[in-house]
Amino acid sequence: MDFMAVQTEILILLLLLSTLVTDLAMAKGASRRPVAYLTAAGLAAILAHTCGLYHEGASPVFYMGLFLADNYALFFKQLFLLGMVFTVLFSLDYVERCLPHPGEFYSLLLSALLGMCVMASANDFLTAFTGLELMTVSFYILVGFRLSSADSGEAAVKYLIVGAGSTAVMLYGISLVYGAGGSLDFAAVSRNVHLFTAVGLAGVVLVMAGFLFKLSAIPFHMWAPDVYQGAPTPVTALLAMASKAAGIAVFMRVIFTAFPYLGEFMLPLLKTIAALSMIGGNLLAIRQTDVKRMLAYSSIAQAGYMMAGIVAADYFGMKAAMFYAMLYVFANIGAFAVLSVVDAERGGTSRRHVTGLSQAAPMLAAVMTISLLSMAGIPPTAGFAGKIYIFTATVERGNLWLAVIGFVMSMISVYYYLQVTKAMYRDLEPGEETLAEPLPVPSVARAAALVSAAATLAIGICPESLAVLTNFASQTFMQ
Amino acid sequence: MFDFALTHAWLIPLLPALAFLIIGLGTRRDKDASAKIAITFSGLSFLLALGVLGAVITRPIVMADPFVMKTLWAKVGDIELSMGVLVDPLTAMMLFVVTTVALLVQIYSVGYMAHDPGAGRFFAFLSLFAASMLGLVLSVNFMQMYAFWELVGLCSYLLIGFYYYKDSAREAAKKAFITTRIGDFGMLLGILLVQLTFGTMDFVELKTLLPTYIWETGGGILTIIALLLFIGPIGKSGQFPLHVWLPDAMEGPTPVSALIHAATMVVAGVYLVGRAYFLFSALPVVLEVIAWVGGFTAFFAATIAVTQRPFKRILAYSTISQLGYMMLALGVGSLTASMFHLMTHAFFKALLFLCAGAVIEAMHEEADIFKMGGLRERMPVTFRCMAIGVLAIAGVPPLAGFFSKDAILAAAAEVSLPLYLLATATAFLTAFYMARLLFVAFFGEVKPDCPAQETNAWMRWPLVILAALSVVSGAWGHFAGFGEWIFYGPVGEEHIDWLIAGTSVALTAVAFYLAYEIYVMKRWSAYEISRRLGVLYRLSYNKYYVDEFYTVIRNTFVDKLGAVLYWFDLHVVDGVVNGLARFTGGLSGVLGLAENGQVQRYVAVFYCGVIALTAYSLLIAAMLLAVVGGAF
Amino acid sequence: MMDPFSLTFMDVFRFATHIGLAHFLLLAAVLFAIGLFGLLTRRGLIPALMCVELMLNAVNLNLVAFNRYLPMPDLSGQLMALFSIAVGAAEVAVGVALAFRVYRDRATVNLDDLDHLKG
Amino acid sequence: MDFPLLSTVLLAPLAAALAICLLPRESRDQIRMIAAGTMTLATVLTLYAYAAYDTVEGGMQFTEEVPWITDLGVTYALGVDGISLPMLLLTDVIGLASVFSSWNIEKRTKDFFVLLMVLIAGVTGTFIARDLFIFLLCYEVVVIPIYIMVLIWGSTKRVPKEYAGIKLTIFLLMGSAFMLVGVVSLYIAAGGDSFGMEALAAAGQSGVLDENFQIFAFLLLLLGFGSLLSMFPFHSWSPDGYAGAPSAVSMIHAGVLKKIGGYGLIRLGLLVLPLGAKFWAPLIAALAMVNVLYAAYIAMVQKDLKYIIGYSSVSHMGYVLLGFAALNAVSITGAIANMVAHGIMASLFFSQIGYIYERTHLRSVPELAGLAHHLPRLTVGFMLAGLASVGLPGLIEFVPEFTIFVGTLSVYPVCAFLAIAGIIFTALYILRMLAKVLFGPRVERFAGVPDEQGADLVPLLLLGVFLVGFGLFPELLMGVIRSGVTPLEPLLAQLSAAPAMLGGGF
Amino acid sequence: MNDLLSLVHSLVNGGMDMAVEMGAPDLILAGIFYALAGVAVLSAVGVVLCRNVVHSALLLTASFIGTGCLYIYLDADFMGAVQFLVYGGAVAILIVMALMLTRRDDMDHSNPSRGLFHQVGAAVVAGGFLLTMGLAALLSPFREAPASPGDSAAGLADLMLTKYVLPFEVAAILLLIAMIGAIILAKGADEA
Repeated sequence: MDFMAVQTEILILLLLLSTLVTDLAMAKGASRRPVAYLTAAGLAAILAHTCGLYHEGASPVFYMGLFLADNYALFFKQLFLLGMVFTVLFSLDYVERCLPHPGEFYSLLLSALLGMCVMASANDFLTAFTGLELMTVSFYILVGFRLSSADSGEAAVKYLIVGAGSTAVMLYGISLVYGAGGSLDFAAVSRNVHLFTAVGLAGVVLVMAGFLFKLSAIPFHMWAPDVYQGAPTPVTALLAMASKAAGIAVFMRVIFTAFPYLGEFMLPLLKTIAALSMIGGNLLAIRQTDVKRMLAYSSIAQAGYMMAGIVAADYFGMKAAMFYAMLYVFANIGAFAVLSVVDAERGGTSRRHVTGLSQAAPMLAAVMTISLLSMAGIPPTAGFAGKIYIFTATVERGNLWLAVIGFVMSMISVYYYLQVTKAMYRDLEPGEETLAEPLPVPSVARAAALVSAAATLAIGICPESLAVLTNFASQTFMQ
Repeated sequence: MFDFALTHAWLIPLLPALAFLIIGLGTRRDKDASAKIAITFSGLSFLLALGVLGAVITRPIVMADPFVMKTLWAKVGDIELSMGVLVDPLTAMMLFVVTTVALLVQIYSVGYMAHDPGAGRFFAFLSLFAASMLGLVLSVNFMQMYAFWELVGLCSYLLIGFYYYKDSAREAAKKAFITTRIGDFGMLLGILLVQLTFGTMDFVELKTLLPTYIWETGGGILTIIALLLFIGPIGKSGQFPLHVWLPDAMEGPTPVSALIHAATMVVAGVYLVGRAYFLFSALPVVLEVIAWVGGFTAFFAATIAVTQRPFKRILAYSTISQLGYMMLALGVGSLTASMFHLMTHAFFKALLFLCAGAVIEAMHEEADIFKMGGLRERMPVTFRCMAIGVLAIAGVPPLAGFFSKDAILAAAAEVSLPLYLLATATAFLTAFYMARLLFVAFFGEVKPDCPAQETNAWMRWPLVILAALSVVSGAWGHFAGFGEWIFYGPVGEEHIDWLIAGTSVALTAVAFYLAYEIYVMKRWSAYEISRRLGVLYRLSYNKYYVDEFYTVIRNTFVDKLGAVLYWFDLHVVDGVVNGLARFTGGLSGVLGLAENGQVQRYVAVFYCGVIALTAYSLLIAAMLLAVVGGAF
Repeated sequence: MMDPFSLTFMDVFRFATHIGLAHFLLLAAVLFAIGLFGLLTRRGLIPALMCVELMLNAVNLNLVAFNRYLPMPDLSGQLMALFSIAVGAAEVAVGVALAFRVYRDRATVNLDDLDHLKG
Repeated sequence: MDFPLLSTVLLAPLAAALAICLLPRESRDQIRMIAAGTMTLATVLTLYAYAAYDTVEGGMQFTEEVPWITDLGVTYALGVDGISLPMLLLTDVIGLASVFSSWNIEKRTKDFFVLLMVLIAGVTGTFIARDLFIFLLCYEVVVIPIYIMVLIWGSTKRVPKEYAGIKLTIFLLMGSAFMLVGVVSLYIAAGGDSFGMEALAAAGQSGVLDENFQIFAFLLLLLGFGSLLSMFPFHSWSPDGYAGAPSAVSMIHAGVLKKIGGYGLIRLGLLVLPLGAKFWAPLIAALAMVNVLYAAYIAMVQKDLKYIIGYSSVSHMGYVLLGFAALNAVSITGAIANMVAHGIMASLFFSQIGYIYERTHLRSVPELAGLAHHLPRLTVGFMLAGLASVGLPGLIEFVPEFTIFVGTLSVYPVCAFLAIAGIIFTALYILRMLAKVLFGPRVERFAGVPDEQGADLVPLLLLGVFLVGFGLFPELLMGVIRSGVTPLEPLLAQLSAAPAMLGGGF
Repeated sequence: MNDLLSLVHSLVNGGMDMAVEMGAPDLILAGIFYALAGVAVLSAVGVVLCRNVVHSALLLTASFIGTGCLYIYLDADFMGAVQFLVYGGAVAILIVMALMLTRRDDMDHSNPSRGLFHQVGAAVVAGGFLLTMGLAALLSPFREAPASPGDSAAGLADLMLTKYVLPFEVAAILLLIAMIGAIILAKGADEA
């Protein structure tokens, strides 16, 4: 057993335990900021540490090839860490004001992170499943964490019910794949010809359904809007970026290592689902007035874009999907950092609440706009480069229609993103003057938002910086 | 001296242009300085034109061998658009006429505009017009001609609308521009086709290319080209049916009417046909069309002029009528007669208009001739000049009109009897309405409240000079051999057909007599006559309802159609756009209904997806099984 | 592959009396479907959780049966089932806690009353 | 490497935007000065480039090249040739004019100039990019600032400004979506290793892209560039958009942004997909003809000044399209020249309308009258723009229009004939408008309206100089364009034999 | 507890051994299977149909026990034990307690169902799932080759501490987190 392969997870676990202990050691009623700083510092340190783990050649393996610490996993872990660090930072104020048990909040964040990291590295169904469940259960709790809000509880219940249904399906699928493949190891399963039986194929699609639930791809998306809307804003952010990315990470690994020979079978399905997600997500978002809910639908569409990258089913497609997942993190950090501040200050996230933001906090309005434009894929934000990567890969594989849908829908998406921009920038009507009064913005949140916007622009203008990393990571499957 | 003038002929239009710039950018607020600048530059231009005339007379520059200078203006693809000067006797004559009239009118305007605060602007526009007109005259190719053609149109527009605060002037200017624009459209098409057919628009080159072309391919397309080209002159020279703008153009200041709408710009159409006569004369069909359009216009306008009351309007219809004459002359193949008439007409019509200006100014803007009367005594100089003008246009020998009109009648008679008869009838009518004008305005009793006084010196002297020119130019031209100088084809022999001349003189005399009896002696009541003529009178008085016809056309085919298309744009083109947007929004709403907040619905949908996926996988599995059989 | 139209009574009888993998798979499917039906129809949160447990239980049966009837090298199927039990328990725990939480907010734990978030 | 002139021109507005961001809201004067100074610098540099451009040599000059995104084959490649140089000049001149047109904006001045600078930088980038990726990037950059500017500083007339803004934005973006698909498939089909325009053009002309593909890809591009160029029936965003936008935006939009459509059609459509261009040309010609007449007719019944000019610009773009569709050196020269001409003219119009609106809050023709009495300078501006629009010689529009007509009449006789008839209708609506707004009896209501002076006069002077200068000396413009079009002649000659839809002409 | 387990084991396995000896193993095995399956399925049906939620909970336990017996039938003794303990015991108790805490009134109608329309829809969905899964099971040609896996507890322990030690740890954390979370959520409810 090579414990070096799990060093990231061990570090996270240690951090998790230290937050628990710190929280317990602190006086009741005392500010939990130290825990937050500890978490942020620890995560930043781990993030820095992981940077040194990229490697050439063979990747460290935990035991019998079951847990891979390859560049691919590393990339996603960094993505999760990044999302988590920023979320902790921009939500400092929000957590303190709106959540009753901030100490445990950070512990739960870390456990979710741990689950994601396990998922990214998992090379067998059992590990992947436990990682997934660790993340999911943590999120059930996190979603319901805002005890002062009934919506939060409702969202958690819905997430739990649908999530449990999805867990059941995924387990069913795993069981069938286990039966057909004769093993739980991805590598072993891939070699078993029985995968081509009815049970095997049914198992494969059920497993897929389980992961697609995490991606909130249509038709497995129904939970997303309600949960996103009801969850505490930082949690929504994580659901959108990290949870989804974790789903993508394990999904791609499953597809490319466990079912590498099922391409002909799965691609039509995935293409259809990608197309449905792009169309449905964007269409449904049009009518939304709550920004978080709108972002939920938009995240469905984003999942569609990423899947469009995946269905290219080659090096370029993977690279594109990973690239997109990463830039989506930055876009989400920006958007949700702003929403967190707005939510904390104005007590809501509907369009009404962001009205006049361009005067109350011009910087936030600008960051929000940039982030939304990145999601829409408008240059010079990162989203544009991401879409070019994705749809270049898609077209290269002959799926022009998917690219048409993708581009057209992303332009439709501009409509609803701009509705938010409009609310922020429009002239205030009589009676709304108070909305123009300067909004106190916590400096850390401001910094986080600025950094994310800067990163979005930087990646947009110079995508190479990120592309190098994704190239490196996606070579994993080419070896 | 003459050489200098010839090689610097390009300065002739540029000098007034310079004046325009100086006035426009600098002195437009200073009336006197503007006038001085304008007149100075016009004068220089006039001197140069005289020099060119001298050069043409003294040097062997004839119609067949013009002096050409040109420079590249723009090059597009392999097409070179050039600007330059082409000097031949025709040009020289036109230069002389234009610069003379322009100079005189500018001098006259000093007096006329003495009390107008916009005089600076007026002189600027006049200078611009002179520049454009001279540029047009000097054109080396169709493109240049078209360019300056448009520019004179612009100046006409600006000057008709000079009193921009008057609604009528504003409308008249607009009408003038748009009506001539219709002609320009045809002409532009013609020019483009010339370029496409011959690969050049240069007059000299075309002249050499044309015979070969006709020899090789016949005249079919050329006829179309020529007819299209002729649409331009129809608009610009006020030929039927695009003549409607010219009477309205009298809304402009009277010097403008004299210069632009009588002497120079309106003859640009005639000049164009003359310039491109090598083309038109080669196409008999086209010539016939030109002749008939000209002849009809001449007669048609004359019948209208008979019943009009405003001073300048009568002159305007008279101008149309005379332009018809010129066209007629071209149509019957006599470039010489046409150009001769063009020259004499320029002088006597400018004279008439300037007189009209003097009278109207003296009458404090009263234009109706029936409100005048007895001006003979109040304004003796003006009366004498006016009388010379009337006699000249009526063709009373030995004034200018007699010679040029006789030449046209003779040419028409050679070609076609109906045209000759039409022209003769026109001559009679012309004499009648001009006599009517003269008698009504200047004879009879002075009206009690008549404010008229003799005009000032600035206005008087140009009248005198023009009157002199009106007297001598015909005879001078006739005896100095105009026909040997400006001609196309074989040189026409200079003679006077005494039968034709006699007839027309006799008719003129009759017309004068009738007018005298009716309007001076009041032997017959004009009112009674008009009542007797009934429909005919009303038709004539209302200008045959051509304007009304156009109004209907415009309302129906422009404004109504525009409104219909706008409706189409808003409700169909934009409707589709908005409809798509609404449809998308609606779809969003409908799809959103699925999200009803019921978590069990969510689970159900999830499982529906699962079932669909599974069913698909079963299908594939069954197919695989069918293929592979029990190989597992 | 069985051809459903050429099945004789004996075939059916033989299938019914020789318990094998297929029986367990079918049983699991039935249990799962019952659980699913319950999940979709029970109004209460707690009964719905119970139904989820039924479904997970059905899956475990699958895993164990595969492990038993097919030549698996080790007991990973059972282990998977074990983990699934653990996960199921955790989910139930959280679900029950959520039930308290929701009951406090809304004074009901009926799923169909939880429709404040929608659209 | 020499002084990076084009980079400076491109980045100066961005730098200005950043600098303005850092200034406090209240220092309006500094903000304006920075914007004006930057644009003056850019204009001077561009004028220098224009003067220094070697028309004999031709081709891309002032080139800069830095590898950018290696795995997509994107290079930061800038350069100008005879086609893009006039466009660049147009951009900077109009940009400078628009800064002065916006001189009196007091509401959220800082935001306005930041967005304006970004907008100008974006447009500049599209014209000097030699890499398709950069072209697309810059093109889409401009849409969003426009939206925000319409939203904040726009005006609600027939339609709410919010509607106008979103319609414009979504319309253009939908067009660009198809364009993006086209570009991506083009990139893949050409080998998928370079976005360089020269490389793509080489692929397109050497037969790497087969005919069917070219036809398909061109259609996609046409949808994008056609909407941008307001080709019928994709034009309806344009009048509403201009009507809703503040005058600086209208100026830049009508003056330059629209031209990206025409420029793109030539640069991408023709050079990269010659067979596709040839195939669709008859359709374009027919639509162009509809554009000219249809929009002119509609302009005739408009009441709002901005709508008149909006439809007028739709109409004029018809000529550009027609020139493109004829696919010969003369007509394409005309199309390019016409874009420049219309740009100058339309932006002059919009700046003058903006001034009227700013001072009187009126834009409706029936409400305005007799402005010539009180506002002689404005009258001059209006007259210049109007007369140029009518195509008078001596003003900028004459030679380009004439050139287009020469180039197209033999190729599409019917379309060209009808389009030429458009000059009558143009005269009709322009003169009606001028007559009503400027002339007529004195109206005391406007007696207190001050005439243009100081900064307000700058757009008139600046644009007027080009309007008359290029009009009197067209070779200044045509010479440069010719150097850009001449290299196309062999390609165009080859194309004359290529198949087109509907047999090629009508 | 161990006694109970061994009792059940001896009962079931003893019956099987007896059946094998009687020469009709398949038939008897089938009988046992059907009996256990019947318990599991009928209890499950009861769970979803009972109007009283306490009955539902009890039937759920019955169903779990039936399944647990089937595990033992499948030679998965340890699994059976866990099933009894975790499901039959802990989960059921947890659920019943929850029921008691959240619903203190009349128990007779404590487990309402959705309307008929919903039921039909749910039946269609569930039936569809059953159909597809059933077909999948029937359409798959498995070559059954029961290998005797040996002592299930030892085998599982071996796997859990070697190959799957990582998921084991993760599952531990999962339970820890679930506990913390449940406490917070419930405590939060109490504090309010």
